[in-house]
Amino acid sequence: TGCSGSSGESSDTIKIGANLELTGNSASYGTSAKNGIEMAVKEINDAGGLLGKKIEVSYADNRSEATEAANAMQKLLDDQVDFIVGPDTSSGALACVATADQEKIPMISPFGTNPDITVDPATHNVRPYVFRAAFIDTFQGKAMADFVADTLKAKKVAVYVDNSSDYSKGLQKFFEEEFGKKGGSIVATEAYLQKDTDFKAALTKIKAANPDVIYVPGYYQEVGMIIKQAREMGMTQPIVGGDGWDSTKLAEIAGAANLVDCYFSNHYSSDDTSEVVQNFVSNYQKAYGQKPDAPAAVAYDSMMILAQAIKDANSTDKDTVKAALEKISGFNAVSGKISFNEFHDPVKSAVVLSFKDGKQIFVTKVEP
Amino acid sequence: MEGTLWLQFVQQLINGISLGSIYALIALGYTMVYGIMKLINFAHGDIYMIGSYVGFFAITAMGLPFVPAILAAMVMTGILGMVVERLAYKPLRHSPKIAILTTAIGVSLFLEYTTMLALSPQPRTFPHVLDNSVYHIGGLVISFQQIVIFLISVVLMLILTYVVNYTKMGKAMRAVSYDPDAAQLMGINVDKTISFTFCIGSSLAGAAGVLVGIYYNSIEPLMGIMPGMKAFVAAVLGGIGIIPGAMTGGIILGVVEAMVSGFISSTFRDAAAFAILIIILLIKPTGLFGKNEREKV
Amino acid sequence: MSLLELKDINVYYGAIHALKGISLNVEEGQVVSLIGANGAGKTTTLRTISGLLRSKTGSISFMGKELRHESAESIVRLGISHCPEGRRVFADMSVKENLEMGAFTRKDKKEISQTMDMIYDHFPRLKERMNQMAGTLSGGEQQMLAMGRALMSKPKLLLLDEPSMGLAPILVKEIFNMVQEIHNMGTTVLLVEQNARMALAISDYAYVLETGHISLEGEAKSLAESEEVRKVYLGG
Amino acid sequence: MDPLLKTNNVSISFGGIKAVQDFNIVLNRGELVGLIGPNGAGKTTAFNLLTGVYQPTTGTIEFDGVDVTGMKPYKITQHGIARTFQNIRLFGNLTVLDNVKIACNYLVNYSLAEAILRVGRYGKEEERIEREAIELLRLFKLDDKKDELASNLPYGLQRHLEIARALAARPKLLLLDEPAAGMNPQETLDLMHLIEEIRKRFELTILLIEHDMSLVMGICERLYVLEFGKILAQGIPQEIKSNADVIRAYLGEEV
Amino acid sequence: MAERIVSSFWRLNISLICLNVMLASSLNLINGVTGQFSLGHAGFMAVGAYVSAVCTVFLHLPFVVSLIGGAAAAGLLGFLVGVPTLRLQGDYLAIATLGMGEIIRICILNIQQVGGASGMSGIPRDTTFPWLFFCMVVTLFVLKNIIHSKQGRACLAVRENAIAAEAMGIDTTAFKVFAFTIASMFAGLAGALFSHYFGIAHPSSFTFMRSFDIMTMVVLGGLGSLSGSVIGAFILTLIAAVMQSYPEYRMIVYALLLIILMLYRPNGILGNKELAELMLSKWKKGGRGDGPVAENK
Ligand SMILES: Nc1ncnc2c1ncn2[C@@H]1O[C@H](COP(=O)(O)OP(=O)(O)OP(=O)(O)O)[C@@H](O)[C@H]1O
Ligand SMILES: Nc1ncnc2c1ncn2[C@@H]1O[C@H](COP(=O)(O)OP(=O)(O)OP(=O)(O)O)[C@@H](O)[C@H]1O
Ligand SMILES: [Mg+2]
Ligand SMILES: [Mg+2]
Repeated sequence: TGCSGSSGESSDTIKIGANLELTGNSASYGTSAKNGIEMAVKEINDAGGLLGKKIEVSYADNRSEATEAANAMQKLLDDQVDFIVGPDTSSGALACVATADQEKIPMISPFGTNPDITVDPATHNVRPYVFRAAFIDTFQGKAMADFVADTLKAKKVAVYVDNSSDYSKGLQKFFEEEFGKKGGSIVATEAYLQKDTDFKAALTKIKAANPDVIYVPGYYQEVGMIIKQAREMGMTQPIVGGDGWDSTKLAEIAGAANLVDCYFSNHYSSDDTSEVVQNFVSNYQKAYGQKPDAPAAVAYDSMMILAQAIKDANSTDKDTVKAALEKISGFNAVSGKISFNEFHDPVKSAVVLSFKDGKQIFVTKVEP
Repeated sequence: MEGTLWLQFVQQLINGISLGSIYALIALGYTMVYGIMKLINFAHGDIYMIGSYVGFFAITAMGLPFVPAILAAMVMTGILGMVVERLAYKPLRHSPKIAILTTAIGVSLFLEYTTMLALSPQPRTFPHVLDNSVYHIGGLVISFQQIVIFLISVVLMLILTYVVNYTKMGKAMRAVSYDPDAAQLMGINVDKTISFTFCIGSSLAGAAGVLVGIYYNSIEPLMGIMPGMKAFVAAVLGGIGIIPGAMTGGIILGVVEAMVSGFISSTFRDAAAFAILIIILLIKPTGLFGKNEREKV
Repeated sequence: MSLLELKDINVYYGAIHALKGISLNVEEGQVVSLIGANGAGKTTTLRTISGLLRSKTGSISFMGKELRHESAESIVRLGISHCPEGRRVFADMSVKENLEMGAFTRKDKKEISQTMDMIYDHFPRLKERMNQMAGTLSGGEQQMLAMGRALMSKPKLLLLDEPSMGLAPILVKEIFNMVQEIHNMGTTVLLVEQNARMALAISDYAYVLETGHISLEGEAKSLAESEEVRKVYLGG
Repeated sequence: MDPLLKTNNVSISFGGIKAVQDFNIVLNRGELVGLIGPNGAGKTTAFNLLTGVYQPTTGTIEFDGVDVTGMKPYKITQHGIARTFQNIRLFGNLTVLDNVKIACNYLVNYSLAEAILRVGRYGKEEERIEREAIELLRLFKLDDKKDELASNLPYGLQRHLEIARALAARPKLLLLDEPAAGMNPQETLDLMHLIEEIRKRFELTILLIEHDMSLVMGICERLYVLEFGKILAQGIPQEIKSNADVIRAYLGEEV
Repeated sequence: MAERIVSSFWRLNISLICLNVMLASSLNLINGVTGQFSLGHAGFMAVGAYVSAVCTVFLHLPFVVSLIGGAAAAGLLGFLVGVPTLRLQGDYLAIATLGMGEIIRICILNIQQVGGASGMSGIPRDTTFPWLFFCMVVTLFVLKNIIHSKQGRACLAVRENAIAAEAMGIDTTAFKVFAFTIASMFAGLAGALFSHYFGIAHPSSFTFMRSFDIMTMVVLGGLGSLSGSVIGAFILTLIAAVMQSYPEYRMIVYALLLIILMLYRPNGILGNKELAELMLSKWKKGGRGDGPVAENK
């Protein structure tokens, strides 16, 4: 439709569409994200809303699948939402980006890490209406490679990657690149799939390769079992990973004792003393009875960034808000101080965390 | 180098057998229901999931130890199996098989998403209820739980084989599977027999759910899909409906997966598992233990 | 009181009205034949008695007990055994197992094996093929097995649906001899047959079924002589 | 003498059971021959060997000058042998008409492209086989039931339809496996006339398995008697009737 | 313009209906008409989706050529897969085809050139509604004409009784492969349209769950009924769309509806009849056209 005039202008609510993985394989991330968004919205509305208007969220389920994500996107457009948050998975986000640009509706993918989400690979043009809140794989992979090479002083690394997740494969790629540059070598590359439960075979192979460190850029559910099984098999090397590890479940699944010498890169540390983080963690725990995980945090941030942009724009006009989003800089989010670069990707610091008695402890901070 | 390769091979064999006995554990119930009903009960994997949740709550909320928890799970899933059969499959007994299969898919989705709605999609972790010591023997690693699971699946296989082949109920089950009408004329209560079959098959799945839940220490509402599928593959591999076949199929599948992961590439693990299945079926179209029966003309 | 008494039985297959108000009696100790053309409803009658089909109306009483709402399986326990049309042996069970299935409702192992020996005496072929899968038996062999299996429950009333179908002449004679022998042992028999001549020869009483109702009945001998029956069912 | 079918020492065994041994028969063009024998003698198995359902362990089958041993069933049918089945095997959920049409499938001449685009020979050929199928059905008095599902036909008519379907394949040799099973004497008599008629009209050679002696003795010109997979006797019906071996093994004493 | 009348959401869902109609009706040729039980349709769809995407993205071929390329590749693969596997029967065939579909997907997952796990993005969005509609009509037209030809009758004969079909001069193997190839081709065409509609091709779109979905549409509509497949695709796509607003209950309601519909119409909505036949018989008899009688063993 040619008329991009905002329907929200006249109404007394701002409608946000959340396109999330509420069912299907990635449902646990989608529901965390939903919690994060709900919490952000509640905070905003309790504080009087935005521009004097309340925020209202329509949720749409994309069954963790690309087609359905496109379908959910259309559903939200049909509901006349003003802005889109989601989808979480890269594949879901990729299925929506063209529509966002076409309909000129700003969209923030909280957790989509694939570079193509914000930059059209065919034309190398930035997609004008698409943003993301998570770091892209480059930064995190690089940060961890540096940590492994410099702090852990490792020369030989085995990579155990989630073959069904482009997030994991993205981290793997950039980790390997950077680690190679640092003069390290990758002695084994193994892969698993989401929902796998038995990792012993690949671990046996990794064990035989005798690496100094094992890099497992996956999600906590599988990673927990991987760490547990690796330790049971007598593998004592440090095991490191990315923000997908961030959940209290990790310690439960892996067992606190097994988490010795495990490190991961993250957006924030839940024992970061900053007020934003502390408030977020305690409020989240109050509301949902569990500690927030990474998808919850970045979804919360996405909503907050969007709110900030609306505030900055002092309007709900889509183009104005989009322009305001581009100017976001130094925004104090749970997942760090966020600025958008020219590719609509957030520039923020990363932290490296470790565990003590199953609790995350802060190790170091990596600036971009 | 020779030595370590050999060691690796044996370790992978152990890994494979341990993984395979889990497939076998689920496949036993699968094959049993199939053997009698000729129905691929796609909800079987989800009953396994429910079993692990029942076990989880029995242990965490009610504080039951391992054995009572597993029994509780078996009872509950046994009942669930019978209820599902009664409500969703029985009315379709005289319909085309593929109709029941479709309903089974519906039941499967229903169980998955009701659980997800009720208990959230987040994974849960089992408390420590079963000894999880690990033995390191000359470079090989094996855990107590692996041994338990293997032994339980072997014992269950033996019991089931005996029940189906030598007890009156077992014979009734077989008769019903060939010709329900004729079975009725023998004085067999077809409804009861089928209910019983579902009860046994489902409670096996329930037991497997608890064991596997404890072993991997993580359960979630969609955990039944892949093992269900693999167990189904295992059952077919061995000759669907044949109890020792399910066991063998499970072990073969597990070992193939371990060997492919260990010596080829873990990326092609599942593809290799399916490829083995297809190759075996092409050589023996009714599975390893399946009788190559031809319809008499 | 008759052993079996059917009153006003109406059976439908969906829209098809297969039995239209049938009433018949089987006296204890008799052999009663049911003859009629293809599709007349003979099989349907037997299936209704044994509980595989339900009548919409009327009553079926066996030894004074109403069967119309009993399940097929409990009817077997009451002493009615049905040897179905088309053999219906359990294809993937051995001959022996099939016979054992026939005795499903019986407990006494010794008696069961006696009955089995009796059946093996009559059908030595079955004894020979004791361990062969029933599905691979020839048509005739399967028919013997089905009969044998029905007898394994030691029924008071045996329902036989075309037991001679597909059998060699020598076996047809054997089957009819056997029916008579069963009868002599005190079992009442309700026999459905295309081979009306032989059926009538061994029966006490007979009913002729025509498209869902009984068109004729009477003493078997007198029916065999009746002009109508001769023409249509005995081949002139 | 012009033999249409000739078998040389055909044998097959299943596991330990020698179902058919050294089966040697000769059928001359236009003959109507019966194949009888006790249950389990191997008659149906012999049919299965002739039609390629089973491959003989040894021996050869020569049909119409061609060695058809080891051919797939559909090839053999296309060479001119059609059959009926002891256990009726109709296409139950298809109409009576379609059952017959399917049998002449290989005689229909149009390509897939013509069928998809509905051009060329498609219309003409469809019309032709429809006409021919209905003609056949008329012969069997089934033309008024042509749109009914085959499985809804009464048993007797199903047997007729099987024969009609076999004829639609335009065979030179027709194999009938117990066509009169389950029929009463009157129906058997009618069937006898029908067989005579189709034999004349289609210039068929017929080999027929049957346990109903009124039919066998009534229309067969020659008989083969099988016992334990071997040919026990052969000859004209009169000879067979009084053959002591056949009486012992098959017919039994006259009551 | 259509865009004014129909909202974009419904436009998308109408497009999805077209795609699903193509998928369901082609699968019906295998499962319904030929009576072979295939569960690998998603795999062939994936082949079409990826091959066509490679054609447009890497080879810069025109859209039409890519469509044909995708369909042809899927058809060819269907042929190659069909020749060995179609010797299998019933559930064995089902699991083998399911395995085939998964192997295809895992292979794609491991081909980095087409994006591997990230999927392939940047595919030109050339599929417009007229294209979809046109292809759907072509699919239905071709399938209908095949079914009503001697080839179609041969397939039906294979379904009804393979032994009798063989005895009637029909090369059953050839016709099974024929049906499989044609159906794979149309699945490939649907896949090609699919990837050019969404602009991406992702392995997660072609899991066995999608094969199940397609099978469900076929069964719900009525096995062997082309109009049934259309209705099945229509209804299930619609249910999914309507339930979009209730994400939590969505899958539960979908599952329940599926079960209830199957219980209510075990032979599918249209049975094995075509819509036109049913309407005609209703009009003629003035009564309801009875579904097929339940099979009486
Ligand atoms: N399952 C069924 N569905 C529909 N109609 C049926 C069914 N079974 C039988 N019928 C019909 O019911 C009527 C009676 O059939 P039944 O089988 O009782 O006849 P019958 O006397 O035993 O014949 P036959 O001598 O062929 O065995 C026939 O018209 C038949 O077509
Ligand atoms: N597929 C098979 N597997 C094992 N044994 C078989 C098979 N087919 C037939 N037989 C055996 O071969 C013998 C011949 O069977 P066949 O069916 O040819 O007999 P028949 O002469 O047609 O008998 P009937 O007159 O009873 O039909 C039988 O003993 C049968 O058990
Ligand atoms: Mg009958
Ligand atoms: Mg025979």
